[in-house]
Amino acid sequence: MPVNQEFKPTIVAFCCNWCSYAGADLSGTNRLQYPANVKIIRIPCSCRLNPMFVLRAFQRGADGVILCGCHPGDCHYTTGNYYARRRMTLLFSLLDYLGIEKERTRVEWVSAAEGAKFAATMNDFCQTIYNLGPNRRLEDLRCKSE
Amino acid sequence: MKIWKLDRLQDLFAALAGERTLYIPADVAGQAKFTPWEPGMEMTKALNTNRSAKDLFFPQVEDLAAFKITGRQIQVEDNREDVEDFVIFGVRACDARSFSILDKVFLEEPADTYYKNRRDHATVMTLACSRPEATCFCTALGIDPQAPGGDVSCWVEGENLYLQANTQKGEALLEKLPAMEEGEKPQGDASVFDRLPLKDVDFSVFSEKALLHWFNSPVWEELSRSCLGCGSCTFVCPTCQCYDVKDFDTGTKVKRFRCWDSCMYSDFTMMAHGTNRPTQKERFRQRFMHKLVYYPNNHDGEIGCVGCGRCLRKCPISMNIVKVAKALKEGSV
Amino acid sequence: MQERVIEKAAQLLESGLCSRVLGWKKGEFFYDVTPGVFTTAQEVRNEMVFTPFCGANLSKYLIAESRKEGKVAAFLKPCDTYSFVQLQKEHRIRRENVYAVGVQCEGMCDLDSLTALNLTGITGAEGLGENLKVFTLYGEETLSRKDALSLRCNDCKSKKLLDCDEILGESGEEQDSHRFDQVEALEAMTAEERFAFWRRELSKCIRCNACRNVCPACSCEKCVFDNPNSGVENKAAADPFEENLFHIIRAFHVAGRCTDCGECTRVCPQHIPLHLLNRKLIKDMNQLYGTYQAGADFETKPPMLDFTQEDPEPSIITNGRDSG
Amino acid sequence: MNKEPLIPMVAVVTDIRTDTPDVKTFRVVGLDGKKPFEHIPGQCAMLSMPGVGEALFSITSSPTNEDYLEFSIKKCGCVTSWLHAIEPGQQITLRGPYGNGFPVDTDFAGKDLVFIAGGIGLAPLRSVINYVRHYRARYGAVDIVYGARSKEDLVDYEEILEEWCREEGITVHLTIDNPQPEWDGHVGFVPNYVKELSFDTGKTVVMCGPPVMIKFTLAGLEELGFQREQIYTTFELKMKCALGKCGRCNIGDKYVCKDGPVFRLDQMAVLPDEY
Repeated sequence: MPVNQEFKPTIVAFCCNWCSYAGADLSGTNRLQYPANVKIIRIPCSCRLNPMFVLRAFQRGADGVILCGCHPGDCHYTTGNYYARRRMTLLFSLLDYLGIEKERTRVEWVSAAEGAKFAATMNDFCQTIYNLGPNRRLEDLRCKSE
Repeated sequence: MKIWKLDRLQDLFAALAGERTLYIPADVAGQAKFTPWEPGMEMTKALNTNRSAKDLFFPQVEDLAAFKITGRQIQVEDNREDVEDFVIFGVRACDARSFSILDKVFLEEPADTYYKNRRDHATVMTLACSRPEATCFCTALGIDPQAPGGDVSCWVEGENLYLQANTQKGEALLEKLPAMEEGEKPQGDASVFDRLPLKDVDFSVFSEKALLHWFNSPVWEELSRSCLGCGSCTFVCPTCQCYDVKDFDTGTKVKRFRCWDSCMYSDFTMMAHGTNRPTQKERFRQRFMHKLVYYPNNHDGEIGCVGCGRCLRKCPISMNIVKVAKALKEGSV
Repeated sequence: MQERVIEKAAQLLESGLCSRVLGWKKGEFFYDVTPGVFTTAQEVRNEMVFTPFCGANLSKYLIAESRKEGKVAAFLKPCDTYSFVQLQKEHRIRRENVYAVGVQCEGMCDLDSLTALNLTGITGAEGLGENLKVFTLYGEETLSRKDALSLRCNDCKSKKLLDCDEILGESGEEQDSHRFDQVEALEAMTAEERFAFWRRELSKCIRCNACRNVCPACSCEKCVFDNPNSGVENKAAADPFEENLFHIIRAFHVAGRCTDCGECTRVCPQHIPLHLLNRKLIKDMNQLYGTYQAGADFETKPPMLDFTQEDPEPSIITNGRDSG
Repeated sequence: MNKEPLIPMVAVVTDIRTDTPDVKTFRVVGLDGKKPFEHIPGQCAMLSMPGVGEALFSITSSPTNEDYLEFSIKKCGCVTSWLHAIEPGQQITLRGPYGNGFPVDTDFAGKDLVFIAGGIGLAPLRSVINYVRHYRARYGAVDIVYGARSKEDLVDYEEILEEWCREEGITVHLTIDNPQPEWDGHVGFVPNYVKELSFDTGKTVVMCGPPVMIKFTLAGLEELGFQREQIYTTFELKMKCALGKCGRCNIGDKYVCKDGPVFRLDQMAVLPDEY
């Protein structure tokens, strides 16, 4: 990336259909601002997030990946987010172990009513990633050229 | 024959690396590997590199072309360029023979230009063996490890490195080096090669009987039974040359690349309607039939193996071409 | 022990209790032992061995062998029995078709561990007990078996023989191993250092898939990496990303099912310490969700198929363990 | 630098004809609107859509057609499904021709020919049949036995009825696997039909179809007294390079892409039954 061009981090947010996806909607209707470079991907439940999806997002140019799901105890399918919690904890730990900046990954529980929390979370995460700089350690060079 | 003092080997490397990239077998991350030489880089103590020298001509992955797709239109980008001249130092006789085996596949018309490009720009400096491994059996395949061939042959004897050009390319290379003393190499002790445990493996039998005799041998079932279907043997083999062609969509264009493939893999011959080699037995058989029968049938009886012994050391379950050759011979009696 | 193994195998075949024996078959040299299936006592007496080089874990072969006609006798070392139990837990082995003979193990050696002792031209070895006499093209040397142990056997986690129909020798106890030391050493490094370490190691990967194909936990009928529609490369280390992806996903897929048998590292032709990935996950799961050993029993629920409401949040990782 | 055989040229699909529910015929020309290359009947070409895949198809059109190449393609895998979804005007990539082709000007010359095809197996034979029709005087009597699962699955049905059936010296024998209300022709499998037709054993046979059809038809022909030397067939296996280098389409020591795809059956006798 040329130096004179300001770094605009690409954020991929995987959002559960039953909570944070609606939370994102709500933050929109309430005209709360969060950066446009947050790309939201709707998933049916936070536990649908295959670790492969996280890695794919980084491969395809994400600088940060965040998973938003229902608060523990509130899963539409009763227990999905508990499994997601364990999986993401382990995945993030493994990524950290491989030397990939742990700040690039995050899980937040955001309900459908928490439009403000959604916007705040995204703003905060974007700032974190902005401070970290572009993803270099988990990039696919073939996708970066030209 | 020219003489270079071994204690000044780094100077030789510096001179060779002066105008081109020089690859030497060096230890990288605990593995002997052909590596671009940098000042101070030492040769490995290992007899041979972990992977074979074919990597330098036929890398595991290489881009073939790119395609830009706009709507229904396709634009082909041919990004081939002449590679720069390079020298490989320290190729053993087995790997040097493997180049000629690969040549017969890749340079046969229509020649593979990616491979040819690298072959054309490479000068191969071989190094004679004096301390073979017990897994070496190049002599059983008619290779003389003490006359390793290539563009320049080298020998280590006492405190000297002896160099002899075998081709015009080799002569041109030596001419560019600082002036060297001329002399004759003293006769080394070659008796260790007579003690090699696998020196008598018989590869001549395979030309004596028909293809179907070997193909239908009852021993394949048993030999292949514990095969894991991984590709270690294929990927460390200096003569395995099968490849796959794949596309990768980068988001802006499609890159077509080729990568090593292994006939041991279940998807090797998989088509939409199925595969003609459905079990590991057929895949296993294909690999060894190719080396022992098919390749020789198509190339004047030359066996598609150079006896480097890498598969003997690397197979997770220690099944290898020596065991196969012996079992086939015994199974046919 | 070798004599007892051979005698037992021959006896099982002769008595008709089993129609096949899964064991180790001798090779050209002392050290190139191949897993093999024997059907006659004569074959067993001629070709079967149990030497310090029988490292291969035989339990994965039971997936296919236990589905065949008749009963198969399998000789299993302690670490093999962990895989054996784990595979049963996953309903991959038909237990009723297996006669498991546990064989106590003194630790296994391999060619790499001998090479690491600067031995070259190894033509053979002798010795089934504490000492190993190694013959090379350039002389012979006697060494202690302990010094020539495979990497993984230095960190032996258990000498227990689980779920066997019969035991040769005695079942042992869990060992006080130091298997997480290296993981801890890596954890103590900075992210930059860890990144450099893993790049150096994983960049050696040639995607031969030996680690996957040998792994008893990788027993899927069709691996995700062999699915052309998954969009992942199954044989080309086309980019550093692909190398990372493969090993991260593989470690993740076997999380909670990996018994830490160490086969992945043993078979890697490029000597990548793959067990360090699996051990990291085992260590994490032990710390976060309670100690669990895959394959140790039939009852305990694997951590990745379980949860508690009090599980720590992922922020324990991303914010650091202290602040989380 | 020399031309690299693995790098394809760009071509355009100008016309798509739906032959059967799962077979379409694609007309392909170069970017200049002309026929991309010359070929021999029985030869193949590599068609590809970058990002989808590359696959080998036999050229269905006759070399005597000077304007374009045609490929009859059955929908069965990744590339073929993509092809079935495109519309005229779509560009694809193309390289070839590959393989040996049928010995139309040597072994076939002056002979009575029997073509036996099953299903999409007509595709490679259509090229030969139309070549033979074009140079009618060079060949003897022509018999065409063609079978498919149903009437709807007969590829090029119109062409067969309108042109082949009406031509002098050509006898067409159609058959379908199961009876159908609007079908008054022969019903039954190809191998049995061939036996029923009991051809003169002096004829040369050219065969293409599913492996099981080949196997049984061959047995039937041998029963009738045909020699393997009189029978030709064409194969297809998984290919990546089509140049004899990628190493996967071999039957024994012969590469289908380079030494085939056309084989005389006596040549197959010394090769493994691995196809």
